[in-house]
Amino acid sequence: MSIDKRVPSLEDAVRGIADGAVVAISGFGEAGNPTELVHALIEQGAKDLTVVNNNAGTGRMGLAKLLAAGRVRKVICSFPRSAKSVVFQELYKDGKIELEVVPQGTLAERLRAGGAGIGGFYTPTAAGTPLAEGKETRIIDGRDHVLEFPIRADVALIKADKADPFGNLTYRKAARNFAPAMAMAATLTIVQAREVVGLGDIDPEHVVTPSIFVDRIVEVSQPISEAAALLQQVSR
Amino acid sequence: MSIDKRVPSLEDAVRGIADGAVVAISGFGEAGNPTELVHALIEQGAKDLTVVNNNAGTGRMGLAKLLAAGRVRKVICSFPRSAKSVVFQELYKDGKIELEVVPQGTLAERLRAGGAGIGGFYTPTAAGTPLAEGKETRIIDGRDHVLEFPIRADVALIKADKADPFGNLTYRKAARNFAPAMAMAATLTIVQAREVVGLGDIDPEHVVTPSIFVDRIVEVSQPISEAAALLQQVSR
Amino acid sequence: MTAPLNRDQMAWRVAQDIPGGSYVNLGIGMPEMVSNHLPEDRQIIFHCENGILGMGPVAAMGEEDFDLVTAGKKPVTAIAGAAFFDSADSFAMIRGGHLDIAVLGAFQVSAGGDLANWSTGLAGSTPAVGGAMDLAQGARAVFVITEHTTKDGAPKIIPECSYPLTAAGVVTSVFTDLAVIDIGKNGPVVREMVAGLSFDDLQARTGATLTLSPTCKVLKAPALKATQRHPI
Amino acid sequence: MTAPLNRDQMAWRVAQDIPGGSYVNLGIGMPEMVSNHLPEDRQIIFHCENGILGMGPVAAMGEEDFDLVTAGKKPVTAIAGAAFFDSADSFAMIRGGHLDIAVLGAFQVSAGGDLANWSTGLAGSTPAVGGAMDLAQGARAVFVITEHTTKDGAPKIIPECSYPLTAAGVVTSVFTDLAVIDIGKNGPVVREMVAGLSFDDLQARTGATLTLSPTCKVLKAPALKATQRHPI
Repeated sequence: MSIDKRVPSLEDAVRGIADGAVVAISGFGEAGNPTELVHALIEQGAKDLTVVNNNAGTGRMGLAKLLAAGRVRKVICSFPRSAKSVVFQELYKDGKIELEVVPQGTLAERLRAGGAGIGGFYTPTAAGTPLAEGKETRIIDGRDHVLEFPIRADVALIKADKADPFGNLTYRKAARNFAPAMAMAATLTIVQAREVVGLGDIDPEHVVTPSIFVDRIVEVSQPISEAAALLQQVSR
Repeated sequence: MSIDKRVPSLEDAVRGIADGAVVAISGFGEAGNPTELVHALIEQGAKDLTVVNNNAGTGRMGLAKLLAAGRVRKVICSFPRSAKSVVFQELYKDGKIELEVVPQGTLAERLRAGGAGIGGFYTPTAAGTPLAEGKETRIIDGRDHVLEFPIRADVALIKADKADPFGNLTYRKAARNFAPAMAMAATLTIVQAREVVGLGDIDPEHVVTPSIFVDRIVEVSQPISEAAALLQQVSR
Repeated sequence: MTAPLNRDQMAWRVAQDIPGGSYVNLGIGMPEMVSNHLPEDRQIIFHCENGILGMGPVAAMGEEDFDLVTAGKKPVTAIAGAAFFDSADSFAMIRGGHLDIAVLGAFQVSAGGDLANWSTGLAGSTPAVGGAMDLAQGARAVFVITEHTTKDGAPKIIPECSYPLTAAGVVTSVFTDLAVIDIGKNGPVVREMVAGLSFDDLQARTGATLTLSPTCKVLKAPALKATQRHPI
Repeated sequence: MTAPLNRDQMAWRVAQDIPGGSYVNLGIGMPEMVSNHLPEDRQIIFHCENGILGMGPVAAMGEEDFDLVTAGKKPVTAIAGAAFFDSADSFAMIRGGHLDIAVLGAFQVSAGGDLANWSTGLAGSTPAVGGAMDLAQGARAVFVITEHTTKDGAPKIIPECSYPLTAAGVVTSVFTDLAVIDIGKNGPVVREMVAGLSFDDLQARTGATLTLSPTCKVLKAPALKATQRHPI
């Protein structure tokens, strides 16, 4: 029996995600969003979710659509405010969604810590600011540090460029962003890959996310580009 | 003026390393040792050094030779004991060298923390063992954790496979080991590369150590293989 | 007569203070304009916190690759010698003190170099910080580029920030439309002022107490027309 | 008559308990022999802490690549679908709970699953831990492979370890030349014993108080000859 983490459909990919799950979703703005997996999650129906993402959805697709469907109880992110984050901002102003704002580097590091078995870490980021309120602090080498705890996710939804059947992944350019840390931090890591290639077709030197962090792979060869869709709107 | 971190010789590469410096040296056993840079450091003459390495030198070359030359005050490592670590073990038994033993994962993580600006981190590794004696502990999620502090180095001596003039690096196979974390953790990162290639010849997706962590590059096209030398001894 | 710099001239002025060979992060907004005004003979490597080292010019219209965008989500390019990496590694660079300079915008800068640039603290606004705190805390030098006063004429360089802080005691220099001011141990020191402005005039538009550097020069910039921006 | 397993048979027995699809780290020494005895129908991915996932068989003589070595510094190969990474990432895998199983040697195992395998605590010996503490603490399951007693006949499964600990309460199962023993909530439970050995005989060679599983079976292994080892 050889290892093969491919599943035949998006429906199979998101099977079993529970109500109340913490779901980490890759992407930065519109680059690296696993839009098709998020849409499949909407179909699947899980609710009362906590979503971890750098942003809080833009436009009307992907995460914004998940928010609009009322499935998300809380968002943990660094930057929920942009001209295009209309869905989130409406929900937030109406008090219909919780928000935890985390500095972007602390967000990435907390996810990595969750994946790497670190119980907590001290960082100077946010020391002396409102985002450190209520947090334990400590002076190290004469500098104020804030104690931050790891983020672990029940599920990660990740967009990759190439995947092999074991689950080794590569990404494209700045679409890599939070995906590697989220893949590490989640109990169940689900990947949509633009191309599933054969074992050995990814040079072991070029693997970005090693297979040990990946559980399910579904090929989505022509993913929606949320950014291109937005550009069309702007150009119109 | 375009950026070019190449230096013409090993002598130039190690110029200015001060007595008393903390020197991180890449390599695991015999894979990834920057033997030529270490030999150049012996020539250069810096003494009273603290060396960070996974091991403590094997055979009579490289780090073992630096130890034998009496230049090292202290070694921070995870595994100084092997049949081939004869130089270190003699010095240690004679009380001529200090030793700080750190679990290998904690060593790697402390170096990464040093490079990533983390003030300290909690790990379950070593909790309840002699290596946690005297260290602060904390129970997180019901589990004992040890507080570990970062390691920063004044200098890192690194062996890479390819380098471009900016200092982007790739490695070969398991010779990568501690080099990326050490490159991050050092104020002055000095690289011996098997091949210096042109700008753009390393695909930006395949860069392992980005140029921001690298200060000096010297090409050593046919590095000594300490392991091959040892194998020849064994085969004899 | 006072001749304040326009936005491109301010960006140009910042660019002159970035040494060749530096690794630099440009914040979203006016800081991004700095890359358009670098002296030709200097190579600077631009870092973008979403995972790019060696960011090049903005992508030409029709040649966008939406996997290659700036922190402000604009399509961009990469130079030869670039590297891509993930967010954790990217912020390890920032937080580990590897960036030579971060150029950031500001709502307020205090006399002691505190920076407030992420929140006006107004009730009802959605809080959003992005990488601002990491950049402000992590870079070796923090250059602030900002108009000297708000649109209402209120000073932005003040004794203590009234807005929520981004980071305390981090600002190295402030580049405004009127002056270049270094944050010294004893507070802000005026290094350059535009022609036609007296020190007292400048002080009158500044909340914090200024010191005039004995080597203070005239702040000059060439005539520059506005940079074109990508529509997205 | 008691028929203890030889070392290869012990390794074979461990291999039978590793489910297909597992990610496994094999410690230096006897644990490394486990990879020679996997059932043909199971694919296991071996992790090596110096930065390899998908470690293959030991390199053939004359075909060594000394950039591709095991944690024990032996030249090895990589399978299709392998990945290389640095030490920090490698230990993130280990410490983050991503390894299904670590197979480790032991000096002592306590009734509560404490493991001592890195130091005899003798004065004058050079302390050296390598990745032992990380593996013992981080893997989801820790399989110990060890002779049931020391060469002097002293028990290795004992009420409390007298040697310095590697990690507390981590051992899942112990595979010896005489028995397979699971560490349960109430101490060691004998799951298999070699033929010709009574439970009382086994208890007599064990320091900790054993429980006999009601489903205890005979520990059997095929006749196996010794594995060849690379000379370096």
